[in-house]
Amino acid sequence: MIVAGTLVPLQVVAFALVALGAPLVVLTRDPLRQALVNGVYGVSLVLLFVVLAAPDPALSMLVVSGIAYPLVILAAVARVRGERRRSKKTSDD
Amino acid sequence: MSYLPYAVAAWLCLVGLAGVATSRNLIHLAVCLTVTQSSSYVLLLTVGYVKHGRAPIFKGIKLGTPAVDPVVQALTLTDIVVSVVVVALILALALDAHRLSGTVDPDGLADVKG
Amino acid sequence: MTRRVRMAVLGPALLGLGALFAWAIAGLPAFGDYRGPYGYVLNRIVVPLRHTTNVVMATTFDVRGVDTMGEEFILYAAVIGVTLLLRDESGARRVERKTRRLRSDAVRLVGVGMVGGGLLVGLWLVAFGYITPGGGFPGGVVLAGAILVLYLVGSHRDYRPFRNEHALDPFEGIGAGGYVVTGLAALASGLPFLANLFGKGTTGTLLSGGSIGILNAAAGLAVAFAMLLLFAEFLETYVIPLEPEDAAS
Amino acid sequence: MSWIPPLLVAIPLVAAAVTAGLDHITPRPVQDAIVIASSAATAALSFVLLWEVYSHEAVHWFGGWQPRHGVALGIDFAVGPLAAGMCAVIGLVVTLALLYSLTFLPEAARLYDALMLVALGAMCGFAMSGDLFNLFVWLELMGVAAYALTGFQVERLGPVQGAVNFAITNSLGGYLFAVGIALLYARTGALNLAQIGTTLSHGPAGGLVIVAMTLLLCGFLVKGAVVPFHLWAADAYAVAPAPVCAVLGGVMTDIGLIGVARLYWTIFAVPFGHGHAVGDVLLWLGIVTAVLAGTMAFLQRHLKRMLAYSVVCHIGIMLAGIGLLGSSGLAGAELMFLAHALLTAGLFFVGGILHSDHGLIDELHLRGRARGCWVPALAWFAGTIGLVGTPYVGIYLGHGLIDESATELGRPWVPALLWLGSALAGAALFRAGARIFLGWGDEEDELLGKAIEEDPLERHVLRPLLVAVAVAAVVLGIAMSVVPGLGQRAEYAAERFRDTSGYAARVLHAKAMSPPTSLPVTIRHTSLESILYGVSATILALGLGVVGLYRRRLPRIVAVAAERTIAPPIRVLHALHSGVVGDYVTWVAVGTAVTGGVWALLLHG
Repeated sequence: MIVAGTLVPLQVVAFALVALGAPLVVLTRDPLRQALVNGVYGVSLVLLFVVLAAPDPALSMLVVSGIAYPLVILAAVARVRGERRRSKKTSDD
Repeated sequence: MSYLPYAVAAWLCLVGLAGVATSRNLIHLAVCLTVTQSSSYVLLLTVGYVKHGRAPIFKGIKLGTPAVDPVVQALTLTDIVVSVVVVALILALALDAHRLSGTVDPDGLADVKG
Repeated sequence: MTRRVRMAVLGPALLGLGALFAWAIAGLPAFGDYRGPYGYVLNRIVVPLRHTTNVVMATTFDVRGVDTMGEEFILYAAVIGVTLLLRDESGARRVERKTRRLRSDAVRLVGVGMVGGGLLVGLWLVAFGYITPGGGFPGGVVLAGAILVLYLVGSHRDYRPFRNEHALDPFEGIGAGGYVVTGLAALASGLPFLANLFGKGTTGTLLSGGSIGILNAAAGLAVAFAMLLLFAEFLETYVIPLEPEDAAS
Repeated sequence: MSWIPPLLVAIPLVAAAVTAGLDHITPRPVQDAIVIASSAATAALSFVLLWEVYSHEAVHWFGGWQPRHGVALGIDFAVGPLAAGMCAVIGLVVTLALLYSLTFLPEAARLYDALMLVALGAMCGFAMSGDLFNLFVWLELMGVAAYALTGFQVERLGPVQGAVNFAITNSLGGYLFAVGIALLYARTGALNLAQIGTTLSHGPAGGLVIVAMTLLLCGFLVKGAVVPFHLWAADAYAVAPAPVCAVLGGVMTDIGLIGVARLYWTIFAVPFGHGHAVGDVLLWLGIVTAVLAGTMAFLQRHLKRMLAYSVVCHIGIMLAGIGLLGSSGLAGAELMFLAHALLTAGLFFVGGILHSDHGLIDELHLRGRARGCWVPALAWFAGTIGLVGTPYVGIYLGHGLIDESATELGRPWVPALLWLGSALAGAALFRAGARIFLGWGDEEDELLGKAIEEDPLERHVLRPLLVAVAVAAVVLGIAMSVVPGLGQRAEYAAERFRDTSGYAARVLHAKAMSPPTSLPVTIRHTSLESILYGVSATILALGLGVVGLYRRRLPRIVAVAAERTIAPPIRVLHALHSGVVGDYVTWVAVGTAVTGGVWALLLHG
């Protein structure tokens, strides 16, 4: 069940994915899209943790990037957009 | 080649820092902050890795089998919690800022200066 | 600083930092060449001493248990902080809370399935954390997520059941406080703080590890309720902007 | 084994869990009693601990994980007199702040109280911890509590901005620290400070250790608000409620410095202790901080912002004391911390009283409004004099010991610059006091910039309680220089704190300590130079204060000359403190890179 980190090529892939993912997260300036990219980045971190023989951190990272981050970020984005929309509506009236 | 994993960690730190410093949106900034922090746990897990080591969970494995360092994994767990917490707090502050000023641009927040 | 000046200052600074990192990396042992001793010693002694098979969790809850106590309180303080920050003092914004009701039964069915699955997975993660991968933190987050889905698919008009943090606070307090109290119990019996109190049990079973199980459960409880409060706090801010006419349409 | 160290953390944390958990269940007075009692108990136990650790180090291994063959397995609290003294003052200041907030902050009180208690526990844990990662945990815990405490007056943008800047810069500092931990761990395979130090004593240090030191110390310097990492401090302290400011400015900023000292003398003194490179960088950072923040304090009209810069200024002096790397320098920093914490808290308390009386905290708007408030006025001026360091008042003794340390090293110019800093900050406080309580000075001064809006406090405060707490803090702070025997004991504590190998032996091998020689119970004397410096700094502070009050009545020639020479650099200073977090983050990166670069040049080879 536990993946032992013997696959060196897999590790190379995981490190490369993380290294590529980070600038993508930073350069995605739109928060909603960024939340999505960040989720993918989180998955790449999970993969990295697994190939580094760290199932416990991988599991924590998985729930964090799968549940915690998206929930709070999307809620925040929705709130900001909702307020914007409303203030636009009131200024139109 | 054997140093590239560490270079990835350093890269994450720098990329995250650049993102934080240039961000125009606090929500975006909070996520960039997690990228910076991911540098520390990637580095931790990388330095604790043992070539061909198993995970330090000895269920069905004989004691003494080569396994990676459990300490860095425990530290990483704490680190991950810290990052969630910081994101939550900064997002809460971002929402307050937006409610009060109508913007989430950190450059537009400078109410007090000097 | 204008943004252009900031970039001009930041660029060299990051280059400098990068150079420092490169210098540090040159002094690190090659990848995969961890030399110990800390981790190696723990891998050798923890299982015989504590009879838990997951050394990471034994490290988290026993050997370095104080770190985890601090971590629980980081979460606790954050929840209090977010509650304080997102509270509405003026009362002016207390628009009547109405959310769109979920009407599709199919979605509801899927949701209920997710809740059941989530609860099971969460409990399993918490319960077996110190034997196999898992533990209080991921288990707690999954539990919180599952309970949240329960809300989302249920036809709750309001958050009442758990938006009312007065009902949740005690649980979270018991979780975080329970951790410290377990530590104090050891102190009261003349042992060092957080010393492992109970028998170590049979290797690889739920009864192994002594206090680790209690601390793990306390952490699971604290995390689940902390996360639930946190999510609820953020989601409420999502619900409020829906004006009555918005919700009616 | 001493059982007190874990209690200093456990008591406040349990109380925090209980208060927030029982929110709305138990009546308010019971809650208040729990909060105050737990904080007071923590302070009292710290004093017991201080007594206990005088003759031996209190080492507590959590979970009973004693080191085996010099390899630390668990986490330890290793407490000497310096750490115990820190805890005592932290407990005292937090207790005073909680008493003060009984009527000052009635709304959201339980949650607020819980956060204050969490911060208390975290600060005590930080002061005592002997484990590198454990230090990080307490650092983050106190940070998280502090960010929320700063921003929780959610009806204005200012607090939110202050909290955002505070949270982001300090989190980044924490992450740099975490990377530093990982680097040192890779090198030594240990997290215990004593064990890391012992491991590094074998063989050359190399670039890895230099970079790790840079990241770790810069992480703490962000928390300690040292230039150029200080920019968040004024934003955060200007907007937090007065009792929160008292805790953040009085003790939590200084915590960063104890971290610097702890890491240096447990870990880096061995590989880098043969030269002065590490110390010199800290010394210069301290001097620049003291002078620059003193100047910034003089340019403020918002009292809490002024006090924030005054805090940063004194942080600089203390850092310089640590950077001299001698026992008397460290003892001076410790003594200064004791007095500075209480005096700063006292002045923030007085600021809070003004705020509740007049709904304002702006020097110019308040001009003459507090005439006849004799007790707060006396507290303010006494606190000012104590913070300047008039001979044998307040911070004087600590400052005197730092002077001695610098003179011993043949650097007589260090005291002059440091005294200039405290005179500048003192001048600002004196000017504000004279304007507010005496009605002196002009009504307008464009040098001080625009007014910052402030919400009036619409609460019925128990004013006598506020005044009593403020007076208590100031009186205790003033008296620190004349407590018989305190100076000698601080030097002894510093001597023990600096004993790297002794610390390692006591922690890792449970070695007993040779008993201390009995020390005289007299007031520690200082050098004649220090007395002269103290007197001149006081005169300078008064003089500058008066100039600040009546700037417009200066002769035209002087005014024009001043305008030409001083105004441009002041404009630059104002522009640098931009209130924009992107700039602050940039400065953190610059500061870390430059500090690391300088150390790389000085320590390599």
